[in-house]
Amino acid sequence: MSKLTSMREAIAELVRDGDSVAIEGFTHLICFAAGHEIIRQRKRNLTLCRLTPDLIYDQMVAAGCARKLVFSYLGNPGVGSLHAVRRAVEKGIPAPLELEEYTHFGMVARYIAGAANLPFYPVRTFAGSDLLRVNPLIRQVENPYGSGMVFVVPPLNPDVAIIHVQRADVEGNAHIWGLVGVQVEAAFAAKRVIVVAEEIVDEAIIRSDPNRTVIPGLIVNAVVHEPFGAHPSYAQGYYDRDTEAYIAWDTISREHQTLQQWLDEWVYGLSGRAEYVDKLGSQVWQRLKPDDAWSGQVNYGRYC
Amino acid sequence: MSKLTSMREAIAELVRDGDSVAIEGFTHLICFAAGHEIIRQRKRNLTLCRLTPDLIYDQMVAAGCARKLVFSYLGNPGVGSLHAVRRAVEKGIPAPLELEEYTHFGMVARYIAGAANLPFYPVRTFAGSDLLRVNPLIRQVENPYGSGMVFVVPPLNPDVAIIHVQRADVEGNAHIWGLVGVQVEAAFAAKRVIVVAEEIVDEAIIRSDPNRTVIPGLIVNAVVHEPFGAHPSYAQGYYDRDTEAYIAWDTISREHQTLQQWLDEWVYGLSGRAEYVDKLGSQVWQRLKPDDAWSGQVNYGRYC
Amino acid sequence: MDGYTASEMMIVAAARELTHARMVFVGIGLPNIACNLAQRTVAPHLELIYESGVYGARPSRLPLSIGDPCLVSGATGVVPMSQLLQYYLQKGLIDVGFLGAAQIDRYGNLNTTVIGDYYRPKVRLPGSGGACEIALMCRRVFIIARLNRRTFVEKLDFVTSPGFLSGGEARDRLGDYGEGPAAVITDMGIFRFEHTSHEMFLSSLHPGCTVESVQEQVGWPLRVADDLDVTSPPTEEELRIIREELDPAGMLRG
Amino acid sequence: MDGYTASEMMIVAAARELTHARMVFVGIGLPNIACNLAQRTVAPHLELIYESGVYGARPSRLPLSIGDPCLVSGATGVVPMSQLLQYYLQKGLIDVGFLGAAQIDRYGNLNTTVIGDYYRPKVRLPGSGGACEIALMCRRVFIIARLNRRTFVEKLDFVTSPGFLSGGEARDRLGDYGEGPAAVITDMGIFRFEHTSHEMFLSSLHPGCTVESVQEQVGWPLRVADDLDVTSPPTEEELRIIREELDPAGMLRG
Repeated sequence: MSKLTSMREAIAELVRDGDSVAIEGFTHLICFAAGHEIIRQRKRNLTLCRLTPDLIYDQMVAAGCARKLVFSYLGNPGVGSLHAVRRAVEKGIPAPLELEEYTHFGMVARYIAGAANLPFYPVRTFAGSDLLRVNPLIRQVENPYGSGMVFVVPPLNPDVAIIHVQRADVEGNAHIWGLVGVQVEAAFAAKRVIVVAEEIVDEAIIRSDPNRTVIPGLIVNAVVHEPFGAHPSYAQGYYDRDTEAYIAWDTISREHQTLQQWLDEWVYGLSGRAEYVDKLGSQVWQRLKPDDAWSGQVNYGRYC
Repeated sequence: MSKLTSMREAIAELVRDGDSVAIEGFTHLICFAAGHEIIRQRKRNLTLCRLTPDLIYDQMVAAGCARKLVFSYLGNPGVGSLHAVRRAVEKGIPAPLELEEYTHFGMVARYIAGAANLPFYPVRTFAGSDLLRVNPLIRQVENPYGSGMVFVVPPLNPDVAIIHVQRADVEGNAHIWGLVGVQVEAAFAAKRVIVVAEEIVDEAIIRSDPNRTVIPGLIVNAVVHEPFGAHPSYAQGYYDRDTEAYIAWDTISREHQTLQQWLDEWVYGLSGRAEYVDKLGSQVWQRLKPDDAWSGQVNYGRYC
Repeated sequence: MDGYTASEMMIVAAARELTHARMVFVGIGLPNIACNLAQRTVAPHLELIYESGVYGARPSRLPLSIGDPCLVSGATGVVPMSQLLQYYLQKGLIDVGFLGAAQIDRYGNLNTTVIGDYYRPKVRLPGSGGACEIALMCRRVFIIARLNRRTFVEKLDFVTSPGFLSGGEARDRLGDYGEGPAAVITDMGIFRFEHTSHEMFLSSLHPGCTVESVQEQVGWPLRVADDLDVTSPPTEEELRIIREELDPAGMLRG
Repeated sequence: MDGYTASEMMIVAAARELTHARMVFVGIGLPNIACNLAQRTVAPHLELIYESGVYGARPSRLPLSIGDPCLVSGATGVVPMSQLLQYYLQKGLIDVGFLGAAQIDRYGNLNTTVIGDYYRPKVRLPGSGGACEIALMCRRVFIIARLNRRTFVEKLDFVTSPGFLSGGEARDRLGDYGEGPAAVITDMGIFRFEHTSHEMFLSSLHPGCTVESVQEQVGWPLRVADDLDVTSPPTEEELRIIREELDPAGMLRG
């Protein structure tokens, strides 16, 4: 049963004003194409969940899509601040932004609880941190096997998770390699899942290596084919992280005005990712293309 | 730093009388070679942990190695009872056997807690079951986010875990494909880890597909090269499960006497797995050999 | 065609219960064949999920255990048990589970642990395995068992897997779990559970069986539906699929 | 050879702290180079583990983030963050972690969250990321920071990552965690923590620096070791490895 659709339709149908949305991926496979489509469709009052909001949430906050962030690290990795997020938090531009803040482990634990249908998840982090003072959702339970308390976090169940993958079949069964981050937990925790793939492959490719299948089609609502959909983040084996774009963002985003101009040019002014890819130009893709490094094969055996 | 050693030395050095031992693997990759060596070295008073004790613990119980089982399913899968375990439990032959019993999920949760250094792990199973009555280690904690209690189990940290894998390098970095069961959790939960591999490969093979590495050498104490070491269990892509042996065990094990004769012939009477493989004969291995079914490759990319 | 075995009738009756089901936790043996039959008849989109960690299996032979390597090769996916039990089963993604038992009571509670006293057992049975969590967490549970008085008992020696416990709202009080047993499929008829008392009643008799012959095999005074059905016998097509496609060697339909 | 930069001195000082260390949680930048230098000098068996889920990396270029694809290709293993945080870090497998901070106090507590009031921040900083759990769960923690009064403050605006809290046994009372900060490596000297009070003291001055010049950059009356060392300057070999092998483009040693 094919779930293949366009990014425009997937976002229009599955992301609603007021939703909580998780576009996950730790450095790797961050679906900028979906974030841009959400901006284009002017979705509003979203609660954006991600360990590292990265550039994509900086852009969505600047575009006025978000009312809240649930996160653990607010930075432009390796470069510096997320200026749009800071403007919203420090100055209320373009609108105030509520923050709900954890550590990486706290966020991962929230997704695990959400994926596993547990009322809470125990972690040994947080002790001694002022996070306990500012986040009343971090609580404690008593250890029934000894003395002492254990910190717990509640489940995080986003309305929508958007998971970028290297390849998927039309039902949404997906292979990921390289960093997997919390993609699996975010997908199982979410009420609706959009899989965005660099390549749509025949199910025979998925079935040739079932241990590589990290997202099962049975939790997927829509499948979108969007090559280069993760730029300026990356897809292992397909293209490199565009460090220059991450550095350039620091300048672009320092002023609300220049940032809006960038959104006009690169988001509102384009119909979708295909135009973005064209506009970026082939020399950028040449620069980002890695050489080959093949995994080798394993033998599953045919048992008759 | 090579940790390559013989099965004899690995068991002699790392398994001690009175230890808790987990030879894990769900149907797949059960290390019979290690169990037989433990019998040969007449280890005593072991607490044997496994979801499904399978034939290997039936043999170890009959040989007098065990004082206790920690488990969730006591059967000869697809065939019937584990007669030696039943004799020990029902009649104290050759010695009484203590049982500590969970469900599959309860056991998996115990390993997770052990691997994660958590004082307990929450699960939503057990409700309404008499297991609560007979296992005082299954407890409850209050849900701090709402009403109601949640069941928890304590960590399981075996002294030794024995993990059979398809291939490993000499440091113990190991690839598994096919069913992974609780191999990863058992390994991280254990104080000492023995990796037993069908093939020892160059570390370049491991590094060619890092997402396939499920056991890291950094938790491994010894690496043993033991082809066919999982028979009559199986190794995906290498040999089939020997269903005939599982069926034959039902007859062999019905009487303590015939079982002891089998141990004399197939365990005590052999120096190790190599002799076992020879004695079984090439026609058995021909019968169990699958045809090829290759996984295909993925491209990790070389980034310069 | 009136030549069919009691096992074939059970397989067919179980398969028909799966109309429109989407995800089913499969055991080996009759449930496995029933699910495969349902895929080819009433539930073309049925996904088979195995406790061992496999989903979307395309077995090239009849699997002999839920850990059979033939389930893995060519499957859609394989996951660690920690994921399967937490993210699939406990998450509530599984519509249907199948269970068997050594003892069943009138509320669909199941014993697979012990006959006699737990600490001095007459017969030590396998224990729960995954049965307790399947009984709690699958949306609906089907119990498959051959009818006889040793199995269908007044009182269990041990509750391994909860059905409706003491009946009425007892199961609801456990918390937010699946609906519990939907039916008991036997070689003589199909049992269901009353809506409020949750007591088992005979809902449908297989052809050739009588209420009296069924009652003889049940250890409590059996309730019988006012509108007691007779199960439709297997169709030619159902039998053809079983005999030619699913169990050509006749290992399970005998 | 007396031509070396303050960054090179910091890298060399950090690397030397890793003598015999086995598993280290690596950040990007100076800690990454320090670890790579240690592998080639004082800790040949050092394993580098990245929060992103990579271990045993063999990067073909200088990684620009802990999620750089060059860390994955050719690595020993890649695992989901859930495993890395639980089975490696929380399990206690990691010997050493490196942390930086916007504010550090005399007990090695770190602030990376906010300058000013949390709810009306003057500067909103990145927050914890994995720093809080690294501070708690690595056996030992090394803090790397350039010395100045904005960073080395009397009182933090926010405790993101606990060091020794209020000193004395305050950290022990948290429970069974790592030992806490072992040293603070700066561009002017190395600080360590007293055994009982756990207050930071100046342990070693880098060549050319004075106690007075250090005190000027620290926002509290600094304790100084009775046997204050002078840090050995980088050796020719250390500088050669940094300049020729680890950072030939000079991105980090400037």
